Amino acid sequence: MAELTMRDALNQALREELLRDERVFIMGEEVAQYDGAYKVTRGLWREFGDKRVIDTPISELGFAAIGVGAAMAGLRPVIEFMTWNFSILAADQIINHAAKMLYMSGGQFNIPIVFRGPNGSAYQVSSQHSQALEAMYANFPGLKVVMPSTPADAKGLLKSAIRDDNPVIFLEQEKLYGTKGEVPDDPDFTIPLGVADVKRQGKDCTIVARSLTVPIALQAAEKIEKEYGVSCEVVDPRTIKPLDIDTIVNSVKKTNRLVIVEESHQFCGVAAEITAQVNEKAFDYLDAPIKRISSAEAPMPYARNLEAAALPDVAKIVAAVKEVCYL
Amino acid sequence: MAELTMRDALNQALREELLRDERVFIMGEEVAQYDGAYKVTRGLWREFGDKRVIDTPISELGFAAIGVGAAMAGLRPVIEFMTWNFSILAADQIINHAAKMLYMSGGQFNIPIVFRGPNGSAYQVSSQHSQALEAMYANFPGLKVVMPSTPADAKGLLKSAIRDDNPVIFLEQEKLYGTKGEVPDDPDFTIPLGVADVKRQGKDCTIVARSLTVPIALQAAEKIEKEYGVSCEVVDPRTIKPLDIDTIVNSVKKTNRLVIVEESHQFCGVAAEITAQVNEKAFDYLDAPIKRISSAEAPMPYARNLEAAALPDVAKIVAAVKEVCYL
Amino acid sequence: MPKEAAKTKRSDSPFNHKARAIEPVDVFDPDEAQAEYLKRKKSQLALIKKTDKALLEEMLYQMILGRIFEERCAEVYRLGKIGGFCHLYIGQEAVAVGAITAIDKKRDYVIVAYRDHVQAMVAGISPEAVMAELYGKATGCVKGKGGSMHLFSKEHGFFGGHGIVGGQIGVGTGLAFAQKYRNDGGVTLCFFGEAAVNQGIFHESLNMAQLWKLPIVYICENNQYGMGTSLKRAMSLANIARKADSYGMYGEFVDGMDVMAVRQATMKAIERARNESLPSLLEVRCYRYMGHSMSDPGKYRTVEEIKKYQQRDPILLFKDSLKEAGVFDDSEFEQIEQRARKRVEEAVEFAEKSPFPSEDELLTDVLV
Amino acid sequence: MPKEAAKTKRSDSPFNHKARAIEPVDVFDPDEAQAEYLKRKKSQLALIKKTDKALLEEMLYQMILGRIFEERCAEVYRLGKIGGFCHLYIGQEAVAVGAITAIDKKRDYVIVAYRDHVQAMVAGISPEAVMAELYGKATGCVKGKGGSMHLFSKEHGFFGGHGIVGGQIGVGTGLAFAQKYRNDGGVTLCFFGEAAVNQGIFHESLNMAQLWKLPIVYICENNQYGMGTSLKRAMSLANIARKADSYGMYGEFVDGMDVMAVRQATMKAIERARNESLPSLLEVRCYRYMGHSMSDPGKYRTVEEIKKYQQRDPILLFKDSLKEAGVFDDSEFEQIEQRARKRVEEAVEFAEKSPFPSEDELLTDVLV
Ligand SMILES: Cc1ncc(C[n+]2csc(CCOP(=O)(O)OP(=O)(O)O)c2C)c(N)n1
Ligand SMILES: Cc1ncc(C[n+]2csc(CCOP(=O)(O)OP(=O)(O)O)c2C)c(N)n1
Ligand SMILES: [Mg+2]
Ligand SMILES: [Mg+2]
Repeated sequence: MAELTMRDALNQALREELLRDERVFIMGEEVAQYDGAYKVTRGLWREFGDKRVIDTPISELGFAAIGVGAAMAGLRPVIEFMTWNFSILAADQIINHAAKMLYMSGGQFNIPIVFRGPNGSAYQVSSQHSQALEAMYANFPGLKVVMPSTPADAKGLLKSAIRDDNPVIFLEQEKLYGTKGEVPDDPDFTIPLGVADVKRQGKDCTIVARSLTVPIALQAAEKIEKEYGVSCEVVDPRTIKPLDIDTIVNSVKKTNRLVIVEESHQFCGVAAEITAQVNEKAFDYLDAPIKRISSAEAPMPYARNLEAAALPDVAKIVAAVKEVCYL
Repeated sequence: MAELTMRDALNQALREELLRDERVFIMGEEVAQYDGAYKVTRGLWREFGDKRVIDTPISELGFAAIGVGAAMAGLRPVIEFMTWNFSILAADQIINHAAKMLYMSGGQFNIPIVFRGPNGSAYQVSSQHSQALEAMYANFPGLKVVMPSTPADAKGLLKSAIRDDNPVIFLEQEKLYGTKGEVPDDPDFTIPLGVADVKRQGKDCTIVARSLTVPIALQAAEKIEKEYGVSCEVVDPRTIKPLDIDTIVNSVKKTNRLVIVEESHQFCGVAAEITAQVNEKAFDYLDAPIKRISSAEAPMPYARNLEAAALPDVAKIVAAVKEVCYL
Repeated sequence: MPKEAAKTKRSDSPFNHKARAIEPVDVFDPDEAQAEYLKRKKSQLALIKKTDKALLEEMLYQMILGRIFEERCAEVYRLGKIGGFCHLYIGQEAVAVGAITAIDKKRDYVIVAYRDHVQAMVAGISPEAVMAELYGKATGCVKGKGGSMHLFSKEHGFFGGHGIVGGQIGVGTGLAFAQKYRNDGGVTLCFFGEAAVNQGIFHESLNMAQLWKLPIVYICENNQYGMGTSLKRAMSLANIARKADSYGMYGEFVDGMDVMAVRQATMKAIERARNESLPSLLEVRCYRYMGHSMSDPGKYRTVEEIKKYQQRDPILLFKDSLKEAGVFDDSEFEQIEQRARKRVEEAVEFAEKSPFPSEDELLTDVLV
Repeated sequence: MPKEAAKTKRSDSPFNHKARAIEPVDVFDPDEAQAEYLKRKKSQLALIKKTDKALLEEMLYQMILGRIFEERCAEVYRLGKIGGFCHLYIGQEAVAVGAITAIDKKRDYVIVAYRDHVQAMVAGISPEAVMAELYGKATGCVKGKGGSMHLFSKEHGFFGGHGIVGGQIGVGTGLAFAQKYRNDGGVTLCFFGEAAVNQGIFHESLNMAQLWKLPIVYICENNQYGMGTSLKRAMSLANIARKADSYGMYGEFVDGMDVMAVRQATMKAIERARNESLPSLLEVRCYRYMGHSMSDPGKYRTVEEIKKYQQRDPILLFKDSLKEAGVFDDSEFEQIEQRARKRVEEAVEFAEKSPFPSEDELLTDVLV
C-alpha cells in the first residue's frame, strides 16, 4: 500500500495493464509526448514508446473509430478523451458502433475498449467544458459506465475496465485527480465492475453519491451527524452500469430515506434512474420522498460565484437530508 | 378540419410556416427533390424552390452546424435528420453549440432552430436504425423536446416549435406517419409547448405514454376497462421538456397509480424522470410502486419475433396495470 | 508505431501554392467509359490469359451468383419474407468480386457498408447463411439479429455490414491499425459509397491512415448516387480519387464495370499496403441498377440512363472478354449460371426452413 | 439557392488522375520566410504608402493593444483574477488585425475559436468588456457567463468565442449561408487553428461552402502547434492551403507575421466572396509565443525556436516598414503605445471594480 493521488493511481493502473498485456495501448490527444493534458499518462510514452502510447490529431470521431476497429480485431484500446465533452463528437462510434457491435454481429465481435478521461466540472471552464455525461451514455445498452471516487477505486476499477471484454465508459473527475488515498500495489488488485461500496455506515438516511460528490457527501454526513445527530450512510455505486441496486436498496430498507447527489444535470439523469428503481424495489420502505441534488438546469456558467451556485455542495446535501428526515 | 395522416399534418405545418415566415427554411438529406425519405416534405421543394428547401450531402454534423449558424444570424432553420439515429453524428452541434449558445453569449444569441425527423423503432431496421433518443437530448438544459402522438398534435406542436425562439428537438415516429386524425386547417392553429394532453379520462390508474406508445396505451386501456373494469387515464405529455408534470401529478393524485410506457431504453430514461418527479410531488398519493415499460435492455434485433419482444405492447401494459392495481 | 511524420521537401515552398479554382472533373458517361475500356482491352485480354482459369471461373461464378441472389432477394422481399431495409448490389458485382478476390483470405480483412450481401458472399459467407439472415432466422450469419445491413463473419475476416454512412471508414482504419500493430502482414479492404466521402469521418480517417502509414485500401464504390442525390449535387469537386492528394495518399480512378481492372488496381494497392505499409484510395466508378433500397422507386434518374449503363454490364463485359480470350465457351457459361442458380435456390430453401431465433436471444449478446 | 452543381470539363478525364504520392510541403522556417518577406518588401512598402494613415495607425494600435492586453492577462491570471482556461494570442496579432480590419463592419461577420480576446477587440468589443468578462464580472461582454473562451457581441457582428475545436467552422459556414440567403452582401470571416483542420467538420463545411458558393473566408491560423502537438505530427500532408483543392476552392498561403499581407489576402478573399459568392481558404502561417493556455509549460519546443520567430515579430516588422515608408516616427510610435497601455490599465481597473453577476443569473438565458 502506498499513498497516491488519484492521478497516480490511474497512471499505475495503466502502466500495469500495459505491462501485463501486449494488446493494450493508449491513444488520444496529448497522451504521449505531452504526458497527458492532465498528466494521467505521465511517463508512459517514455516507457512504452510510440507503438503503445499514441498521440492523435484532434479527430475524436476518427480515433474513437480506430479504437473500435482495433478492438474488433482483438486489441484492447484505451482511448482517452481530453475531456468527456469532446466525446460528443465521437458519440456515433461509442453509441452506434461500440455498443451495438456484439449484438448486431450475433455475438461474434465483442469490443474490449475503454474510453476514459475527465468528466464533469473543473475550475471555471464554462459551458462547453464542464459537462457530466454519465446519463447520456448509461441510457444505451451495450456499454458499462464506471465512476470512481477514490484513488484505490480508480485503480482497481480501471484495471477491471481494461480487462473487461465490453466497451467501458470510464469517467474520471479533474477535481479528484489530486486527492490522495491508500492504494494497493499488488498488480493483480482489481475491483469488480458492478459492485457498490458503502463509504460510510449509517442508519438514519442513505446518501447515494458518485465521483466528485462522494467526498462532498461524506463531509455533509459528518456535519449532519455532529449538528443534528442524524447518521447518514453514504453509498457509492462506483459502477453506474451495471448498477448495484441491491446495495442501495438494502441501505434504504435500513434507513428508509434516500438522498441522491450528482454533478450531472438532473433531467433523465442517474439519480432519476436510482429513484425509479428504489421506488420499485423498496416502495414500502420509504418514509419520505427521495430527494435528488444535481447541478443546475443550465449550462455551466463561468463566473466563480455562479459556478459554485450551480454545483452540489455540503449545504445543499445537509438541507436535503434534513428535509427527508423531516427536521 | 380535415382528416389527415400525421405525415400530411406535418407537411401542412411546414408549408404554412414556410409561407408565413421568409426566414424559415428546411434542410436535410433528400428533403427537396426526393420529397423526403419518408415524404414528410413532399411537394415543398416544388413549391418553394432551392432556396427554402435544401438537399444536403450526407454530412449530419456539418449541416446541423449550418443550421445553428444560420439561426444565430436570425434565420429559422428546420433541420431534418433522415432518422434521429444519425443525429448522434451531429450531437456536438446540438448539445455543445445550439443548447449552450444563448447562455454562453450572455443572452445575446438565441437559436431558433428545429431539429426533426423520425425517432424510435421502424419495421425491422435493426440496431443502428431503431433508437429513441429523447432521454439523451432531454438531459441537456437549453433544449426543448417534443413528441407528438396524433396528426393534430403533430401539426400544432411543429408550428409552435418553428415559432419558438429556442432549439427544439422534434421527435416523430415513422410508424405513426400513416395514422389518421382530424386536423384543424386554421393556419394559426398551434399547440403550446409544455402542455400535456389527457388522451383518455380514467380514475383507477394513470398511464403516461408518448409518441408511438400512446395508441398502444389507449388500446390497452380499452382492453383493461372491458376485461377488468379498471378505468385508466392516459396522459400524453406531448412535450418532454419542458415537462407538464402538473397534469401527470394531478392525474396520479386522482388514480393513485402510475404506469409509464415508452419506446426508448429504460435506464436514465424519461420514465425514470417522471417517476422521480412524481415520487417527489405525489409521494403520499401513490398506492403502488410506479411501473415503467420500456424497450428491452438490448440494441434492437432484426428478426421479426425478437423485435416484437423488444418493444412495449398491449399485453405488457395490461400486465403492468394489473400489477399496480394488485389484480 | 504510428506518428511517422510526413517527409518535407524544402524546395517546394508553400508560397508556390497560388489561389486558384480547380475545375471539377466528372467525365464518365458510359459511352466515354466504354471507349476508354476498348482502348485498354488488349491488355485486359492479355491479363485474362495470364490468369488461372479456376480463378476466372470463380470470379465469374461469384458475379453471377451475386446477381441471381440479389434478384431473388427482390422477389422474396416483395413477398414479405425479408423485412426492413434491403439494399441490392445489382450492377456493382465487378467491384466486390474484383477487389475481394484479390485478398489473402488468411490474413486480410474486409469491411463494408449496408449494401453488403454480395461482398459477404465473395468473402466466403455462404449464400445460405446470408439468405437466412435476411429472413431473420436463427441460422443466419448473425443469428437473425443484424439483418440485411449487418452481415458479419469472424471466420471469414468479414467485419460487417454497417448502417451508419461512413462509420465503417473509421472502424476499418482501426482494423488496419491492428494489423500494423501486430505486424501480421494483413491488409484491410474498406468499402464505402461515394456519398460517404462527404462525412467527416472520411477526412479524419484518411489523415490518420496516411500519417501512421496503415495497410489499408479505401475502396470508394462510386455508383454516382447516394439515395436520390447524384454525386454532383452533393460534392463540390466530384473527383474522389483526387481527394487522396489532400493527405499525400495514393489515389486512383478505376472503371468499376471492368472486373479485371478492379482486381488489378486492388492488387497493386494491397501490395503497397502489405509491402510498404501505405494506404491507397481507389475511386471505383460503377452504377446500381435498382433503387437505393427496396422502398425506393428511383424517380431521380431515367430509364435511359440505367439502360446506357446496362450496356456495359460488368457480367456482360467479363463474359465477352472471357469468350474473346477463349477461356470459356457458351456451354461453360451455361453451367456456371446453372450452378449459381441452384445455389441460390438452396439458400432460399434453407432460409425458408430455418427456425426464427428463440426469444431468449433478445437479451443475449448485449454484453459478453 | 444552394446546390449550384460543380461545372464539369469534359476533356479532363478522371483516368488522367494517376496514383501518386504527393510530397508534403512544409517550408516555413523563420529564416526562409524572412527571405521571402524581404523579396516582396518593396511592394509592401508601396502598399503602405497607398493606405490611409489613420487606418495604419489603427492597425498598429490594435496590434499593440492586443499585445499589451494579453501580457496583462497573463499577469492577472497568475494573481488568480482570471479563472479557467486562458489562451493568449501573443505573436499572432497580425492575423486578427490584418484580417478583421479588412471587413465591412456594417454587414460582415466574424467567428473565432477560444483564443479570442484580440479578435474580439479588433472586431470592436471594448477592452473593458473583454477584461471584465475574463474576471467573470457582470459587466463582461457576456455578463460573466462565458469567460475567456466565449466572447460574443451581437452589436459588433462577433459570433464568438467557441471552445470545441472545429465547431465554429461549421457554425461560421451557417452564418455565411444566412448572408447568402438574405442576399445582404455580407461576408463571414471564420477563424480556426491548424489543428482544427483534422476535424471532420472542416471537411464537411468546406464541401458545402463550395457546393453552395457561400460568401465565407476560412482563415486557418496555422501557428504550427495544437497544444503540444506540432502540425507535422498530426497532419499527413502539412500544406493546408492545398487542401482547398479537394473542394475546388480557392486556397492561398499567407505569411502571418506580415499584417499587410494578411490584410491584402483577406481583402481579395472578401471581394471574391462578396462579388462572386465564392469561398476561400487562407492558410496564415504564424506562431504563438506563449504556451497553449496559461497552464501549459510549453516543453515541446525550444526557447531558440521561439526566439527565432520573435525576430520576425509582427509588430516589429510592421513598425519597421511604417518607419521605412516614413509614415510614423519614433515619437508617434511612443504615443500609440502609451495610448494602448493606458487603455489596458483602464480595462483592468474597470474589471476590478465591477460586481460579480447576481446569483439570479444562474438560471436566466437557458431558454429565451
Ligand atoms: C449517418 C447516416 N446518414 C444517413 C443515412 C441514410 N442513408 C442510408 S444509405 C444513404 C446513401 C448513401 O449513399 P452512398 O454512400 O453513395 O452508398 P450507396 O447507397 O450508393 O451504396 C443514406 C443517406 C445513414 N444510414 N447514415
Ligand atoms: C473537440 C475538442 N477536442 C479537444 C479540445 C482540447 N483542445 C483545446 S485547444 C486544442 C488545440 C487546438 O489547436 P489549434 O486548432 O491549432 O489552435 P491553437 O490553440 O493553436 O490556436 C485542443 C486539443 C477541444 N477544446 N475541443
Ligand atoms: Mg452511392
Ligand atoms: Mg495551432
